[in-house]
Amino acid sequence: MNPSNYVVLSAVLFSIGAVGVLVRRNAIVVFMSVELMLNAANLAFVAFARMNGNLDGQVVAFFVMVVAAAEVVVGLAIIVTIFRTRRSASIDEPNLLKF
Amino acid sequence: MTTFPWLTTLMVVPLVGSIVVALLPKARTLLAKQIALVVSVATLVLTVLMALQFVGDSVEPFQFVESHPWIPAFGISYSVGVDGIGLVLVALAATLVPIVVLAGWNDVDDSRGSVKGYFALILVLETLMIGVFAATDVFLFYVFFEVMLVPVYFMIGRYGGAQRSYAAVKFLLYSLVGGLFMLASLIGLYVVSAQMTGTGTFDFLTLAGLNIDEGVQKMLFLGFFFAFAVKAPLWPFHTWLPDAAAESKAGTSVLLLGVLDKVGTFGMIRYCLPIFPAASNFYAPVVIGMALIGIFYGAFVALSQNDMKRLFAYSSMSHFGFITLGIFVFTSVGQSGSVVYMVAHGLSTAALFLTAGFLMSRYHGSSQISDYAGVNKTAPVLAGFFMIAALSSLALPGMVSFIGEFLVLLGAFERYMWVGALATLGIVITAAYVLRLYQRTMTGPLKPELEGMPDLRGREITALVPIAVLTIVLGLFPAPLLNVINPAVDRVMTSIGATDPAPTVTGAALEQPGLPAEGTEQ
Amino acid sequence: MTELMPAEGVFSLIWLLIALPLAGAVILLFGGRRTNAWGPYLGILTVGASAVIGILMLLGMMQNDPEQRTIGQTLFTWVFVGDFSADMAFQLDQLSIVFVLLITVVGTLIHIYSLGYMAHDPDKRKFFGYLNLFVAAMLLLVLANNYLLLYVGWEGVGLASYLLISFWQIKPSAAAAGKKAFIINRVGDVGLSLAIMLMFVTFGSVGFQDVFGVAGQASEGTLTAIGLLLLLAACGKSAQFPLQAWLLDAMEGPTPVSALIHAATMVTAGVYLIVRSNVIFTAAEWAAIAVIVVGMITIWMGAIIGSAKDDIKKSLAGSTMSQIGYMIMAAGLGPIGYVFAIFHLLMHGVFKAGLFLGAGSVMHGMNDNVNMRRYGALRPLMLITSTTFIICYLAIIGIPPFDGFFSKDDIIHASFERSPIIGVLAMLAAGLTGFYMTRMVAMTFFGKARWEDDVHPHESPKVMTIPLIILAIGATFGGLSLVYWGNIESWLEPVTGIETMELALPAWVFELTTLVLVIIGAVIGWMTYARREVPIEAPRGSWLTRAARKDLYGDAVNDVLVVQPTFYASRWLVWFDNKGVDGFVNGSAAFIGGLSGRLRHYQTGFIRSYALSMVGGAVLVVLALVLVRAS
Amino acid sequence: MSALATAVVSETETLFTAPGINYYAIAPILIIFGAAVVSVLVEAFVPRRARRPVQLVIVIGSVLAALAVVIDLRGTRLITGEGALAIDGPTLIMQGTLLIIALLAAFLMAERSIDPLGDAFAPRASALPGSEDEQEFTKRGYLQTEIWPFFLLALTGMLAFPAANDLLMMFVALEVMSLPLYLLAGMARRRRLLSQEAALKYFVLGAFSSAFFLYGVAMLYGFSGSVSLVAIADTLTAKPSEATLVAVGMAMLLVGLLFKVAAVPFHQWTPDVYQGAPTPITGFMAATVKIAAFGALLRVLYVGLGGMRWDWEPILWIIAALTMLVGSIIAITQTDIKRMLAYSSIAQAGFILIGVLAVSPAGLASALFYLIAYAFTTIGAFAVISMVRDASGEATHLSKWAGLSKKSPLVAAIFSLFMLALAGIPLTSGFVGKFGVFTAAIASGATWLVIIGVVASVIAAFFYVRVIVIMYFSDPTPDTASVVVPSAFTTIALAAAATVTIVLGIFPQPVIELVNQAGVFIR
Repeated sequence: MNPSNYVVLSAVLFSIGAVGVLVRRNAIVVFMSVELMLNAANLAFVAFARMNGNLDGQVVAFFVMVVAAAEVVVGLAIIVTIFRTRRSASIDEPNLLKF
Repeated sequence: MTTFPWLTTLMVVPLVGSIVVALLPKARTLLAKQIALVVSVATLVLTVLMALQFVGDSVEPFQFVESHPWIPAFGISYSVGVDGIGLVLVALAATLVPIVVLAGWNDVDDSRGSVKGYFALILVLETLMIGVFAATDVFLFYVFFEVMLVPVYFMIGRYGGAQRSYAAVKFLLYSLVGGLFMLASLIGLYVVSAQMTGTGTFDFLTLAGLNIDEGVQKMLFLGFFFAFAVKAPLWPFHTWLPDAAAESKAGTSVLLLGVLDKVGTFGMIRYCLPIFPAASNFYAPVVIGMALIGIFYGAFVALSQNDMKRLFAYSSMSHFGFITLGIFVFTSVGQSGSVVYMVAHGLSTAALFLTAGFLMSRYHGSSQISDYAGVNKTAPVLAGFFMIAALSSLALPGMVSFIGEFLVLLGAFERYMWVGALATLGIVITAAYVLRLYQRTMTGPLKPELEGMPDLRGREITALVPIAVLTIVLGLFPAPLLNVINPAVDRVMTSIGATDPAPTVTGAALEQPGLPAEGTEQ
Repeated sequence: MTELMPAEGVFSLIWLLIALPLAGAVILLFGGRRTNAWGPYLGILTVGASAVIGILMLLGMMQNDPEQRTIGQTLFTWVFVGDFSADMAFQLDQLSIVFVLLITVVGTLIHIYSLGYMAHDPDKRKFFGYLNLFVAAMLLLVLANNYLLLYVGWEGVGLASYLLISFWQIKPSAAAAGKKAFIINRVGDVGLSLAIMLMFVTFGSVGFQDVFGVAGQASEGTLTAIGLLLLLAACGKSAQFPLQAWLLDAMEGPTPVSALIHAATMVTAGVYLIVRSNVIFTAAEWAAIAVIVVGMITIWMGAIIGSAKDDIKKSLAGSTMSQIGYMIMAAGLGPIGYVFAIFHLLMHGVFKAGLFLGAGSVMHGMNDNVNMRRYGALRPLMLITSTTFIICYLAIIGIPPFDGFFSKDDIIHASFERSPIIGVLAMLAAGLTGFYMTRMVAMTFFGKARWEDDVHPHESPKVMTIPLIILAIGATFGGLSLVYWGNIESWLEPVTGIETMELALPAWVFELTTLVLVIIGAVIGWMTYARREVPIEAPRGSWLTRAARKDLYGDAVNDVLVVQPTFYASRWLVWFDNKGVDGFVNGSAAFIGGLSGRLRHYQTGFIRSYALSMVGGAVLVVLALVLVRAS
Repeated sequence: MSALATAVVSETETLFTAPGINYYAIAPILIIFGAAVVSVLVEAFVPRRARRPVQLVIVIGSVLAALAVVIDLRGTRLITGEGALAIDGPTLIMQGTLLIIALLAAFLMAERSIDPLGDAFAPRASALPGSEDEQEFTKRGYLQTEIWPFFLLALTGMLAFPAANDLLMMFVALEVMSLPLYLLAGMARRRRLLSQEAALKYFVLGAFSSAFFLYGVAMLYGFSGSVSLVAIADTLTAKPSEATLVAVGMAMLLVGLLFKVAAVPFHQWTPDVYQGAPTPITGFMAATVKIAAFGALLRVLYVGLGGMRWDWEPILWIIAALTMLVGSIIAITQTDIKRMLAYSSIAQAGFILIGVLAVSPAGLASALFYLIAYAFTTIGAFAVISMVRDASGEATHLSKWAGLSKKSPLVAAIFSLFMLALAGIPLTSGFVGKFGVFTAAIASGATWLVIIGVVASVIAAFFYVRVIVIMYFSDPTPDTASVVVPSAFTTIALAAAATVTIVLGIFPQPVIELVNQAGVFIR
């Protein structure tokens, strides 16, 4: 199979993630969408690594996974705190800061 | 040539004085005033001592020159020096500051800003005013030009009238608009100098010596000129002035209109013309048009003002029209006239604002003309000074303002007959609004509310007398001014490649005895 | 051109002529209340000293040859820029010495007179200060050796006039009159300024000697322009049509002022200017014609106004306009007229000062009432005043041997020389002079007493009457002596040039005709105002009378043509400045503020909206880059 | 090879990768990172009472040590870590500045005298706002010391960010810098709802932008087969044809970086986060993130994408103009001082972008100078904000600043100085900064951008000046806040910021020389 299809797939996944961020209200889902975007990038890295014939992309993918994990920790911490305060995980609810 | 750093000393003395005043305890207001007075008088004395050593017909373009590298990375140096034009304006500033200090002795109280703050600001301003006229590095000039805004901004905003913060912000922003466009041009000039000479410089003489491409000149000129036109102010960039003048204390207005605004016209003659000769020639018709409009516009608007300070502001606008006209007709008569006019306008504005300020301080600080009538009856000395100020403003022959105005008109007439003729009509309207003001405030039956208004006191008279004396003495004997101004103006004329038109009738030998050296034989 | 003689001997004191009264003015005006007690005497002393110096100079000058009577004194170079230069320098010649004497002598008399007239005024000191200032400025005007310095004196007298007209400035009408005088004079000054500029541009100098020396080389157009501009200046200062409107209002000033400034000296400065610039007018024919026309119009305007006014001072002011009209007209006649213009000026200076001071003396006895309809039958009560007044009256209407006869008749002769029309008009106006002056004398001193109730007419103190007597003596013998003993024609000839008259008819024909006309006018005046009852309320009168009472609508015309449009323009510009120019400034600030208010609402506070704008931005950046790359 | 690349690269190191790692060259990063690790351990093992002093010693000690190493490294130009890190002039200047600013920020964070309840941070971030727990913690005087490891970790990322010479390193540094900051933003002691909201917004949007950045990296990797900036640049020169991939990659990379520098239209997080975060953190992040992000942006643009200058210039040109204008315009109607300064920081980013767009050594130097000037002024301004308080905490509403000059002339004067510096009035650092970027831009022909910058400066001046109007020209009201006398920590930070602002305005020559000598990025 042509690896460039994976690139296309990654683009689709990235777009889904981006749209997810835009349309979903639940902070967790939004957060998952962001993760989806990161993983779309990972997919692209791996596909490109294959196409370019070097391993750099795969190495990058590992780094990204680690970073994503760290991001999860931080993100969840923040979301949980907000949830505990507001009793809601809606991303639209914290709206005191504007204009 | 002495090596004593005169100009730096002139700047440092008021600056140190200002710091001392600012550091005084808040309660020591009297001491603050006394120090301010002593320092400003000392500066004046130093200025006079310096002026006495000025060589009128020196071959050097600038005297009392000092130069130290400041930001060599950008070719910036701390370079000061004065030619005749700079010298008279430095002297004007140094003269007016002690007068303003004395006149403003009781102008401020602790209610809003601190008393010492006001006087400290005046002294800082003096440093900057001297600096701006003495700078021979264009960047240094710009720095003084911009920084000057800050003390004035505080002087208006903290110590002014009801609309003070509107006026102060308008003043600052309007000036900043001009200043920043000038900054852009200034940088452009630097870049051009870097391209032409290899190393960028802000040195005035080097820049004036460059033969900048005409198209580039036209662009760069605009930035400089806009800043100066706002500062001067030229129509239609003038609307900050009435507000600023109306909301300021009299002393602030004196320094603002009397000295600061001169930076605009000074900048035109010192920077616009020599650095951008081709562009100056190109834009001269437009500028002259603006100046002409300004002359009449200011005068007409002044005619129906009911606020004395606004009236003075519009009248200044009219006067600045004359000054600008004189500069841009490119005749030595016109340009020397402009410089004399700058001095004269400084003196007449000071006299007008201070007398009006004394008047207002006697009646709730109101500047409404309709609040006064018949003041001459109860305060004849005040009315007398008001009359002198008014006459000086309408350029009565025998006063220094006449020499300035006449030379400007003559210079204009020489170059463009109809422009000169048209501008001359301005003197009628000037007389109209000035005398109308005098008539409405000083003459007629005394208003009952003004009954018992005290006349001027010793301190106030002391502040006004030097102005009146200078106005008349320089009007009858302007040689001290002309001797130093003429060579500087000649240099400007040379730099723009302009020559005076010759008389149409040849053979008109100058046969009068006692002519200056360049006259022909008897 | 005559060579300038160095100022030696008494002539080295030329500057002192001016400096003395100037010093007096400075001391009086800046000395404050300290000088109240002795100030007026100082004022008299300084002017008197100037008069003495002037007389000495006249004597000294008479000892010189006619070619050596032009004396120059240069103090220092006053204004010098580039090619332009004007000295602080004086030129004393036959013409200026005449003026110096007129100014200082009449000035001294009027100073003395004022001592009585202003005795009870609290601001007497200031009054004398202003008078001194006037004398100094007027002397500067006639002594200057270049036009720029002349301009200083020119405006200086204007200033003094302004200050003195509005001397009683507590009266709004006085303050307004002073302002009006100054502003209208400024219009004339524009003419003088421009004339000076044009001279400099043309000749490269503004000195008398330089300009006159090469005036002939300039084109006639230029000279005409200079001439017309000088005429404009003269119109302003001498209250000639169309700048005549201020003079009648100027009568708001104290009467000695009217006598000195608005009759004898300052208003004649225009004549001086034209005669001084005779070289230019001689070479510019059309300018000279304009001078004649202006003069003629003013002769008639002044006479008509003078015939209709009931205010004694205003009537005299009309007369002044008219008489100066004669002088101006004479100055327009060319070399033939210059001498007569100056001659009449001198004579007029004497008798008109006498008339004004006489009028002041009458007013002094009539509680300062100026309405002639409330006078009448004053002659027995004011013998000295009425006698001197009548002498001066005879002088002005031109009855021989009083001085006006000589000077006015000469002018009429000269005008016939120029053109019969001018001559006839000038002659008829002389008849009108006879009418209105007779009317004045009749209404004041004869007929029935029409006094107000609490008025107790009385003769004025000696300090006032003595100057009157002196002036009357001058009016009686001045003309005779200058014609038969002093020969003013040959005296002035080196300055003005001369041209002998060749009239078609013998001179006595004109003299007789003029005399007859004057007498007819006088008789009509007498019959109307002495024999008949003069109503206390002015009758409605003919349209001409009504117009004349309104100064022939001079103010109305100015108002409609100049004042109203000016203020309309001013108010419109104020509106435009606020709404237009400043409106634009504030509007752009408001626009940015409004923009800010709108833009900040895009900052909704919703994360997803922020994300959307990021995505949008990203898409745009991608698209832009792709497009840029693709292209 | 583009003209720029020729100009920029004068050494033959292009093809040479250092074998192994030069540990001394990256010691500043390592020191801070090590300190961060120790700091985490301190949290775990040191008794609560002793934690604060210990942490402070670690923080201050490590920052000073790192600073000393940076100074010692001056003049170094090398690439280490298998091409991952470039230690060159610009890097060292930015690291040095970052460390000094971090030190000042640490002082602000350590301040305990201002708030009667303790420092600026919630005693337990996990406690519910307003809950009994929280009140109890407050009463006991608990202090949050976890801020210190976060602080050090963020600093680690910042130090590495401008040094990163490949995109992977850059991404990691970005995340290391950002993640702790997300948390720090949410730790305010007062107004916790705002603080938490700020954290959430910062985190979600930050992560979102990171995803863009990463995807951009992926595209560029796909194009060039490497994540090294040098390799990307070389590939660009070698095969400039593959339009879409490069364009998309470059665009997304730029989105990620422009988000961090707060350029329009990726700026919207800034006001919310700046306003909600604890003031010392706002000051820290406003100053340092801008430096680090611009460092990375500069390196990416100059080194990696220098060959594509003609492609990205017009876009950045528009973005710079928009950034200046939008930031300035919106700021003029702000009523909250922190929010206003946030918009101001957006506008300032636009001005720095002018210097970036000069794409010349002068542009780089001027941007560096501007960053230094801006960083000190900004941290000083936030230091003042932290001192102006009323009963409910910081008085950030502008109406409460009315007549402040009466209550505290000195503080008002200093704050005015910062405002004038930000407005770019001569004799302040801000003016020299603006002068520098404008000069570089005009020399590169970007005159119109400068003119837009001039217009924006005027608009911006309005709101800076407005603060002075409020402080000086209005009379105090009963609502007017008072100025709390801080401890030596804040005093030192404030004094340092004010001094630098003035000195850089009057005698900028040494620093200008420094940034000029920093030369260009190593390749």
